[in-house]
Amino acid sequence: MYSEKVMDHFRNPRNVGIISDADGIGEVGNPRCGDIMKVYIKVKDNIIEDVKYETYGCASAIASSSIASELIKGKTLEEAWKITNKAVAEALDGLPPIKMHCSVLAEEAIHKAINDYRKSHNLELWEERTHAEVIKEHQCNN
Amino acid sequence: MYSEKVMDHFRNPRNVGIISDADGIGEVGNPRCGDIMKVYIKVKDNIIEDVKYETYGCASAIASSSIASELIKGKTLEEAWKITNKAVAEALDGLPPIKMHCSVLAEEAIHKAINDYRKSHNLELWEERTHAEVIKEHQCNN
Amino acid sequence: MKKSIYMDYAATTFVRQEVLDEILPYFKDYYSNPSSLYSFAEDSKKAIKLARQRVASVINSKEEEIYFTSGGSESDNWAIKGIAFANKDKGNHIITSQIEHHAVLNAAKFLEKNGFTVTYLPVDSDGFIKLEDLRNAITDKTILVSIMFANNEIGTIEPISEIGKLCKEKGVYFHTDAVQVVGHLPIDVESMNIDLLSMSGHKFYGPKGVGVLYVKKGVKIENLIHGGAQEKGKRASTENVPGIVGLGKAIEIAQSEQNFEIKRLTALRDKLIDGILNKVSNTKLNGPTGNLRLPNNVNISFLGVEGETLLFDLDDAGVFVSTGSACASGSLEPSHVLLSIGLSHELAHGSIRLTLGLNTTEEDVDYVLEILPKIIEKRRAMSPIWSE
Amino acid sequence: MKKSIYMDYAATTFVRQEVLDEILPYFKDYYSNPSSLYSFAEDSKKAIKLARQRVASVINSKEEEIYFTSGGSESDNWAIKGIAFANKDKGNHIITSQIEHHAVLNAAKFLEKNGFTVTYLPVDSDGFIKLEDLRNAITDKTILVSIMFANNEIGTIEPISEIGKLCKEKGVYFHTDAVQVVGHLPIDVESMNIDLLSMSGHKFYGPKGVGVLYVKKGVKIENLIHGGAQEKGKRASTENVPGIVGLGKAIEIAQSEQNFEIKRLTALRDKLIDGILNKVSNTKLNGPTGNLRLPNNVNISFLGVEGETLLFDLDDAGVFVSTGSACASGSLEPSHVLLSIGLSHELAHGSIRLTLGLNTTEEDVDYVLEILPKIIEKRRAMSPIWSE
Ligand SMILES: Cc1ncc(COP(=O)(O)O)c(C=O)c1O
Ligand SMILES: Cc1ncc(COP(=O)(O)O)c(C=O)c1O
Ligand code: FES
Ligand code: FES
Repeated sequence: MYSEKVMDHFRNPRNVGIISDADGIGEVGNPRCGDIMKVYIKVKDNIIEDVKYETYGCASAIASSSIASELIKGKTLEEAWKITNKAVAEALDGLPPIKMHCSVLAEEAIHKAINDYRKSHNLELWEERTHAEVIKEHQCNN
Repeated sequence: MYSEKVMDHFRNPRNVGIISDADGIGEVGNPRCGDIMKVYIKVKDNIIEDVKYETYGCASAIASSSIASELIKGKTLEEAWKITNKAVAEALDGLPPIKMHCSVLAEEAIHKAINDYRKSHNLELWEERTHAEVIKEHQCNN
Repeated sequence: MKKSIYMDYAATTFVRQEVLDEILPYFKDYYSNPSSLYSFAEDSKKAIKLARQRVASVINSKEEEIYFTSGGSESDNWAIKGIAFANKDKGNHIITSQIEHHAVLNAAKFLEKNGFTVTYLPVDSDGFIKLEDLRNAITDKTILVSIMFANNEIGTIEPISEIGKLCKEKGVYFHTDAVQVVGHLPIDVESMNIDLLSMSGHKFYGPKGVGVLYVKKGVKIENLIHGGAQEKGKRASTENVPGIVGLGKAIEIAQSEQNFEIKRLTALRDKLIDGILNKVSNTKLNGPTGNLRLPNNVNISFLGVEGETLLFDLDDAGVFVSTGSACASGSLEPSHVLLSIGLSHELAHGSIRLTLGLNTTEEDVDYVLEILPKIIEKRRAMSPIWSE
Repeated sequence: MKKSIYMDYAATTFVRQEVLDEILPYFKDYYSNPSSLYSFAEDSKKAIKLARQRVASVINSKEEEIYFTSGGSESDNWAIKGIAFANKDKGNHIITSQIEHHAVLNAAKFLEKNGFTVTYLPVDSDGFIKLEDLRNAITDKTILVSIMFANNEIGTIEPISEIGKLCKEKGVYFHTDAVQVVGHLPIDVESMNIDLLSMSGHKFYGPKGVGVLYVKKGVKIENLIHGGAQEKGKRASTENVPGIVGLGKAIEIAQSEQNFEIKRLTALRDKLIDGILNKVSNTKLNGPTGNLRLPNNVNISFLGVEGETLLFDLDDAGVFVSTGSACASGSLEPSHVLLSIGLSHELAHGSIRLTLGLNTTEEDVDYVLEILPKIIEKRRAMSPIWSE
């Protein structure tokens, strides 16, 4: 069901943890929905020096946060902002259609963390996308 | 589906044929319904000396006429009259429920033949039963 | 040794060895529920996907237009009731023919009891519907036309492409019961404009209890079996993995030998038909001759003899056939198909169907041609409605 | 060697060897259509009769009250829609529960779109319906009560005898989905006053794609699959002979080992439950304890961890389980069953179901008890909603 890449990042998520003196924190999701992502960034000279996260959610949510952390580490805030959920999914060699929204969570968490940083530095906030993905219902129940 | 007895009488029907100088002839059934039985009897001293028949119909119709011919041969007319479709079916070790009406045909054909004899001898006609069996519909169609 | 010649391939077929070989591991080894998420379920998931691809490629549909069911009857019921319930806001009129399989006819009758009206098109003496009749029957209330691809009793192949074209023109869904055709003749749902098509695995050397309904993308259909999310939520129930695998393998093999079998069986069929008609008097071939008849179907009526009698006499001689009239019947009503093509009740009662298949040889045909005339003679001799 | 421990017996089971042995000849040797009249069809006819007898004897019904279907979902759909359509002159109200399988729930929703009203009874925190609720819900328009025998997710065994008695008193048909129960616990349709009962072969070591609907004699029910005269005209389609044979054999064997397996599995179940609850903090057992829980069902929620995560971590460790929440789900909505027993969304998202069966050993349980706490610890450590 999942690509090898997803399973690899799920099994060994990179950059897990928290940054106690983070410059920006972004939290998205809702325990009601079974997913929460909390991203911590450390910014120096407009560059994301360090990133950590905690994720509660399904395998692809964990993999999405893991790969996203790798994608933004070392990037400028502008570069990091441009990483879309599609880029996250592609970096994972794809996600099942019903799981695309997990990658959206990652994009949103990063955006929130960056704007959190910008806010505390009195910078103008960038405009966040609204949760674009339609989450399809799917049930099985044996 | 059919008992051995049915198949035996179907394979080797006894007393098949016609009696050209029959004393009584009974014909029942309808080609529309896929069955016709024509019974010929030769009567001497109130006893059925000989019986022959022609039958068009399913295997159990043929078996019913065959066994019925054996049952009535040598019997008095009164005895022969009392042979019910049930007796015919029993003598065949049973018929499938949907095929019971074949045994009814046999009973009716005999009754008709006997009354035909009685009529031509100006004897009072005996009261025939009405076709008592309900014929169930049943289809398969592969 | 007693003969054992199966000539009832239209009723069901054996499962061929290659199919059985492919099925077997799915009972005990790859037994997982394909909806499960763990790695162990990958095998059964892939197996179903492969089967779906195989079916799609044979009828030229998309993979995701193939839905597995429990057989031809379920597929027919689903198509007819599913279209009816999902489109009742558009109209409540359905058109079918008088010679459909009972799965179609009785589904239609059920709908008649529930607010729908149904037109049953007549057929000509060879079993063909007339396009003009169909055209005239379509109203603005018509939501579905269901005409079988080929008839199971008399082998008539209906003008499917023309029907498809007409239905497309009129904007009406077209379902065809292709249970007797899949695996045996080429089908192209795309070029034939078929919206829904039923098939059944056990008619082409696959297992019993598994079938397919092809549903063209975009067609609005209600479920027949509601429940879990299997088959994209359109047909619930834990997938019958061995059955589905078997159907997929069977259709693939059938396709690969189709051209060869069409020629071989057509020759045997015509030899059997000609032989019987020549050797036995007062007979009638039911259904058309030539290319518009299923390659494996022979259906002949014999005056003065009842079909079941012939069936059992042939059985005694080691040949297994069915009656053209409704089988296992209390037999007051003969086959609706034979009556629809205008046969008298007598002739309809006196018909048998011989359907050929993979194991049928020329020797088998010769043997039937040798014994059948004797059987007819014996039974006619004792028939009150026969005199020569 | 990598472990491979199947703990998803409630999803499906393997086909046991004795069952497979009995099935095999019906694919290629005794392949006839059981409706055929010739002698060659005797074998398949008898095989079906034997299977019917076996099923009837296990649930204490009459042989002619057993109808073979394509699985649990079809049986549920048939029972619910069949009773509704056949009895709509009497009333249009149906009662079921909130924790039914989707085959029941979605069949009921279909009826709601077609003129029927449905009451979905709530359940208590262990998943039991209340008899008083049922009694109060029955009106003079009620034609059917459908309450599952035992729940597939949390193992709750409903008070079937009491429900049966109440329905009998009120003159309302009672259907029960016994898919998780047949073969595993004693059932007596007579003494329990059950009018209709669904089962599915692949839940008790029989094949997939075959099930049964028991319909008490005299119950008025419309077909779901119309067509030929199979199953006394009540369920059309060429019989799935191998499937039916397999179901019959499987139920017979299951019956013979039932008492033994109930004891064995209950002990393993309780060891697993107690072990997890003791070794892991902040957990919750879903469903009741003791005799009113299915002997093979374990369902536990873990705070701060999502179920799918656990499923895949266990998969990596060679253990196959399912999530208590809807599987393969986009997971915005967790299991309707877990929500119905009052779980918070968080807890509902964090549940897994482990179901035991024939091959489950004490070592397997020990292994799970060894690895599961580590997995939970690892995932909680990275969870933003967990802090110890
Ligand atoms: C309680 C219950 N009912 C119905 C079903 C449906 O059975 P099937 O998948 O065989 O159609 C299942 C299992 O899937 C079940 O657990
Ligand atoms: C034309 C046709 N339609 C439908 C069916 C029903 O298929 P099944 O018996 O597999 O349900 C059959 C055969 O039985 C058939 O010949
Ligand atoms: S976290 Fe919602 S499905 Fe992945
Ligand atoms: S003659 Fe009518 S069924 Fe036997």
